[in-house]
Amino acid sequence: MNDHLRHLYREMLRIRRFEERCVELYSATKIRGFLHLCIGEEAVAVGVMAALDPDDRVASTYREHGHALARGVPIRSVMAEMYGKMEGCSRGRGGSMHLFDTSVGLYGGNAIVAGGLPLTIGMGLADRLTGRPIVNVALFGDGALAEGEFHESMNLAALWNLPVLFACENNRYAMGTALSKTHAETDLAARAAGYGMPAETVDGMDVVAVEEATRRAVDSIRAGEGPRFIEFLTYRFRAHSMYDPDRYRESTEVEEWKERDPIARLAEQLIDDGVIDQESIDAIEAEIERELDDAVEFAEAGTLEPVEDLTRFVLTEVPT
Amino acid sequence: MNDHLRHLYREMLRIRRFEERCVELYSATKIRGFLHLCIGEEAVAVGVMAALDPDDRVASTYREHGHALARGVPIRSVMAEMYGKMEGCSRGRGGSMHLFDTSVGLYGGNAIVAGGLPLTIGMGLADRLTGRPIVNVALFGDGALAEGEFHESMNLAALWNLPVLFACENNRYAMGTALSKTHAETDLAARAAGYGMPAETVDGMDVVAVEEATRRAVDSIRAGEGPRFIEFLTYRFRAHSMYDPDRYRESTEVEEWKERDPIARLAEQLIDDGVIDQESIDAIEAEIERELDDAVEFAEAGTLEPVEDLTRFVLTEVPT
Amino acid sequence: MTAQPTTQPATTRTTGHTGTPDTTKIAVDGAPASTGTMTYREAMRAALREALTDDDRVFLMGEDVGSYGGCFAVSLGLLEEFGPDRIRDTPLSESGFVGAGIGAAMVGMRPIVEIMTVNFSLLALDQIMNNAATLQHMSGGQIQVPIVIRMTTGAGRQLAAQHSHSLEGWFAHIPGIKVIAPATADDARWMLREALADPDPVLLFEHGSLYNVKGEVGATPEIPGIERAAIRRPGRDVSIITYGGTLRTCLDAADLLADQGIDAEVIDLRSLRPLDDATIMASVGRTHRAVIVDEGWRSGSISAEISARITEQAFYALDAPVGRVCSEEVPVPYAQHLEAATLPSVDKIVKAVHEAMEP
Amino acid sequence: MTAQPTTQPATTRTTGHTGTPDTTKIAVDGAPASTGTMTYREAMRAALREALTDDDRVFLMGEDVGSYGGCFAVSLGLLEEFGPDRIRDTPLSESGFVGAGIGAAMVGMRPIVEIMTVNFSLLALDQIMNNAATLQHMSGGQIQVPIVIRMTTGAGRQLAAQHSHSLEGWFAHIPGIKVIAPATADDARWMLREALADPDPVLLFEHGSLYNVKGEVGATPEIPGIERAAIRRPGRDVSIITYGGTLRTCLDAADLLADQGIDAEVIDLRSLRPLDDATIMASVGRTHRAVIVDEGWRSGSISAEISARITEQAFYALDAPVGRVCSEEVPVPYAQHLEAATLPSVDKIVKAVHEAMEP
Ligand SMILES: Cc1ncc(C[n+]2csc(CCOP(=O)(O)OP(=O)(O)O)c2C)c(N)n1
Ligand SMILES: Cc1ncc(C[n+]2csc(CCOP(=O)(O)OP(=O)(O)O)c2C)c(N)n1
Ligand SMILES: [Mg+2]
Ligand SMILES: [Mg+2]
Repeated sequence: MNDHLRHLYREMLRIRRFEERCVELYSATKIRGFLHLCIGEEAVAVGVMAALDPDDRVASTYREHGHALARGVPIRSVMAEMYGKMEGCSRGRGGSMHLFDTSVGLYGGNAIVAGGLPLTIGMGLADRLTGRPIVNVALFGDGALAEGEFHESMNLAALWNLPVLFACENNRYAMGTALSKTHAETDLAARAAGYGMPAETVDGMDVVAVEEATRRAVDSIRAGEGPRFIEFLTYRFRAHSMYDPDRYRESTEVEEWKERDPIARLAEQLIDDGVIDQESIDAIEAEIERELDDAVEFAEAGTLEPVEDLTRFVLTEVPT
Repeated sequence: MNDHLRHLYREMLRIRRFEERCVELYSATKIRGFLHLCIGEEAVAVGVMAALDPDDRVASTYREHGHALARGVPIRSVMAEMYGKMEGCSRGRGGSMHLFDTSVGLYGGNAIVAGGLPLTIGMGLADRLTGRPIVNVALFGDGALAEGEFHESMNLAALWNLPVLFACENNRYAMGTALSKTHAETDLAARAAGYGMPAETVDGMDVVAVEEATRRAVDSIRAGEGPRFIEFLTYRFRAHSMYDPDRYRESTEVEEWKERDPIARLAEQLIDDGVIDQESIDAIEAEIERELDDAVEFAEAGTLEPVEDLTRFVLTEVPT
Repeated sequence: MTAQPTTQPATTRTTGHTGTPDTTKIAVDGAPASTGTMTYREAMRAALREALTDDDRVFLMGEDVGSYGGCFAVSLGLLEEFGPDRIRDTPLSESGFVGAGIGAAMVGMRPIVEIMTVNFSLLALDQIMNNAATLQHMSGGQIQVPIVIRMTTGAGRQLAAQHSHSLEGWFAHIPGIKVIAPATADDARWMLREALADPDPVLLFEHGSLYNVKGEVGATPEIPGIERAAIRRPGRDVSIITYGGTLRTCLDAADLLADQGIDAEVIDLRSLRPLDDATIMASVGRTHRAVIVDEGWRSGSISAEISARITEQAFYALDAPVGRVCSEEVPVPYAQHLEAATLPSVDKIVKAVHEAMEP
Repeated sequence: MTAQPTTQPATTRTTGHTGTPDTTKIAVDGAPASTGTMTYREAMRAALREALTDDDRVFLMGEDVGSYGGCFAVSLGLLEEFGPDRIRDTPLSESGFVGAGIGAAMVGMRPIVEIMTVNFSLLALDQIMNNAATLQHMSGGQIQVPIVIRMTTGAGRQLAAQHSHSLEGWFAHIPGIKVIAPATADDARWMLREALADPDPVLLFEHGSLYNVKGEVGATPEIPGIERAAIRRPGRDVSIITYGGTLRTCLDAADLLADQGIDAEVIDLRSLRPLDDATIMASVGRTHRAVIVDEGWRSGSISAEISARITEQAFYALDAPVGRVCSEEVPVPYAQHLEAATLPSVDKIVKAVHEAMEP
């Protein structure tokens, strides 16, 4: 158990440091396009992934670095993807918003809000038809619940009793639009009742709570009891993207949430409980630093795909 | 009151006879395209419209003959529309599925399931912005609730506190698909809770109940208390359209519902209560028959729009 | 039910580009029982049944495909035969169930998703363009989406503005998908099968006016690949290029033109994406004149693309400007005479051919 | 707030078709304070502010137009100025709020609906095609939909496959709507106003690369009507026809070509539906050669339509096949060098012009 807690801590810190490095690399124009950070929300990524089986599948959003890393996509290939290199997990064609690695069950990286939800319905349907004991996790934000595709997906999942977990990262904002300006009913878990789907609201700043809730849901889904909805209450400490001047919220609100930083909070608890000491924390930091340096080096050394190959991967290449 | 009851009866019968005539005319190939009958559902059309003010607006579906007639679109112009004549309420361009008459607040006739709902949101928004005390009614079927546009419209109406009445005609089938194959939660009124919207389920075979429930809702909407949802439990006695061989339901089910025929039921009650006698019923029938003969004659004598005018009404003609 | 590999289609599949007319009437080698003369509807149903029988990964999903028997009775009887898991009625949720089809295809299934008519496909366009068409690319080749999305298209039954779209040519703009439109019972029979065998998303359009049209099934001796056009009537004077619902109209126009001494070649494109440039250019190279006919609105139609390509690839072969006969640019009206005036007709085609013959 | 009639725009509005170049730089008569040199973003903001000030029926609605200040900062400050009723943040419900805009327009308002980027407009396509574009027709002329739908379009910022579409040319297929794409700050300034004065639905596309580009506002002496093309550079040897985001690229190519002794005329279409055939044909009539440049995928692009029209209307004036420079047919990749290779470029345009000059 203590090992596991240390693991959760390390995973969260690794995501945090990865994204901080990305910010530097963005300023250095090594990384381009949109960059959406999950800094502050790492407990959701790590807690959810900790509860999944290797065969389970994840369909995520454009804010998915944390999901990808926690799910086990190699950090080198994620970094190379940010660089647009062929060694990237999506061969440099996807970038930050489209991390894919089906070998660990990561089915993107989708930049259309709620666009990935119907995909999980289909994956769940396939599993039901073939009798595979797989759980399909859709990760999405509070803003996504307003989309028609959310509604259609919830209904289909419940109607067909599919093995799908709807995991909502409620960080209280959809870009600059506060929850109360997006939803008539701001208790998001209450939505699930309209589809007869069990739902739960969980402290998304507490990685252990996230993992436990996810495990309960996943167990019941795997047992054939149908889809579930979990709302994780969380917060992004940074702006929506690198373009966002963050004008729409009070800095006091941000500061308040920072007090609940899932990483600091777990560190404190682990130190208090004597599970970890400052020395091992420093060692983890150093280890992550090395891993990141290596990843950056790997990405820098990566290959630019030849322009002649531009139109590959539009259609499947049929061997002739 | 008795006058009003007789009026309700007459209105329902008029719709019934109108549609029966349409069936004949369809067989005679005078009417073409899709023809969706509301036979069996007349109480909803008549009850809802009876509760509205002249300035209120209605956006309906392709099953809207009853709504149009009850709302006051002249029967001649509805019939001419079925004939595709210039004298039709949509100039022959719309046909059965697209009856329009903005002079009585009928904003279509929409053949995309749930497609009219967002329009009522916009009309309600316009009314709120301009302070007009108008109620906007969206009429739609049980099938429409599965569409994303339903969800988005419900949320927007509740979020912005708009003067919109969501009036669901739950006739238990979406074409050949039974309610339980469409919705995870078949208590449709329960859906509204997810948006914090008050809702009610009403016997849609009882015109008086329909009118009363609608009036309550409309009063509260007009008072600025925000949108409401009403589910009317009803049934179509005929097939979905003239193309439908009606294979998907038991004839016993149809027969059971026919026992609750809203017209026969009201007639019985009115006779029992001495409000009406067979003689006046016969007189009403005769009157309607004459009205229909006249409407058919009008439609037959109507004009075919010149083909040279084909591309009119695509864009507004700006006077030069 | 367990997923199993697809049985290879027994018929030969040629992939080369030759201009050889597909006009012979010989039974398809190895085609199952359902050959002979049948309607387009029956041919499509036979193709569905075959696919469902041969490959456990195949299932059909859409509004009213089951209990109702299919909006156009194409899937009638299949629910009874294959059960509700594989003939799946869906709620009215076009975006949801098309996306679900894509998701199922991503993980090994071979879904056939029916969108009742093209008019409702707009609700699913995000899933088609932003997911089906891009997933392989965005994932650097990791993901394939072997889905077939079927829909009815076209006007002609007085269904008015919201139920009469012809958008297949418009869909052909999107890279990452294929767009096909079988025009005969025979093509319906084999093209669905080939579409299912294709590893990429295929949109299959069925013109509503074709369902009752009978044709000989097993008429195409070699399965040429879904991207190959067919020369339905060889001719020397002008190339009439069309597909789907307007093929019959073009053949009728060609008969009329023959009486007037004009020998028109009629090309049935079959596939709108990719277009079979080789067959088109070879024909125009022979006839030096071309008229393109499609039911889409004229501006931005597939006819425009074909015209542009002929200009680009065969400009110096042209003796006259390329003509187009498309639908009038108007939401299709209900009134019969106005609807008829909106659509391509024999008269309009004959007139356009005369214009193309002029100089 | 009460609805009031629109103030008539003070500037003259000519409707005739002449090929006269709009290259003079004179201030717009009666244009309000915000003239001078400003960015495209500022010009669009000034146009919005003017519309909101002049007409109570106007309101702006869309995702993040308010508190956030607009995804591209176009509406920055307007919330503070006009309040949340008229600068209305919406939930992520593209179909819902576009449909709501249509509904509001039907009953007397003049909504400006912002779809953050064209990539999300697919979710609203049903409302655009099946309602906005058809309501007037289906109702036999009873209903008008005076809505303006604005969206950012185009690639070039490494946003990858789902955020880099250029679909304005594709939208131009739809009868019942107008499609415009101002390419300069000046045009942004007056075209939004004219779009609002238009009684029909207007889709207004803003290429993302233009927002920071400065230009003189008040440069167009006469407001020519939103359907009129502008000749941005007169030339005798070849007509380069473009619009929006590729205008600058075409002008740069023309400069390079000038150095090589080729005098290119550059036409900025401004409007994609309707197309200004008169200006295009007059130009091709003078130059006898044409290259069309747009950022859409090549097959089924607006370039195809223009090429087809030139063939139809000016075939005998052509000395060479009409050329097209469009985007490669691939979902736009993230990697910078691949994205650049996907899009039209000065090099590609120069090459296409050389080909068009050849024979
Ligand atoms: C369909 C669609 N509309 C708009 C956008 C632009 N956009 C990207 S992220 C976002 C906010 C989404 O908020 P939420 O779902 O809460 O996720 P978060 O970013 O907070 O994680 C918006 C509006 C988009 N990508 N897709
Ligand atoms: C978006 C869309 N999808 C499919 C259809 C085809 N269709 C027309 S009516 C209908 C059933 C609608 O059922 P419901 O909403 O219950 O209304 P009802 O016909 O029972 O009155 C279907 C599937 C359509 N018109 N629009
Ligand atoms: Mg959020
Ligand atoms: Mg129903």
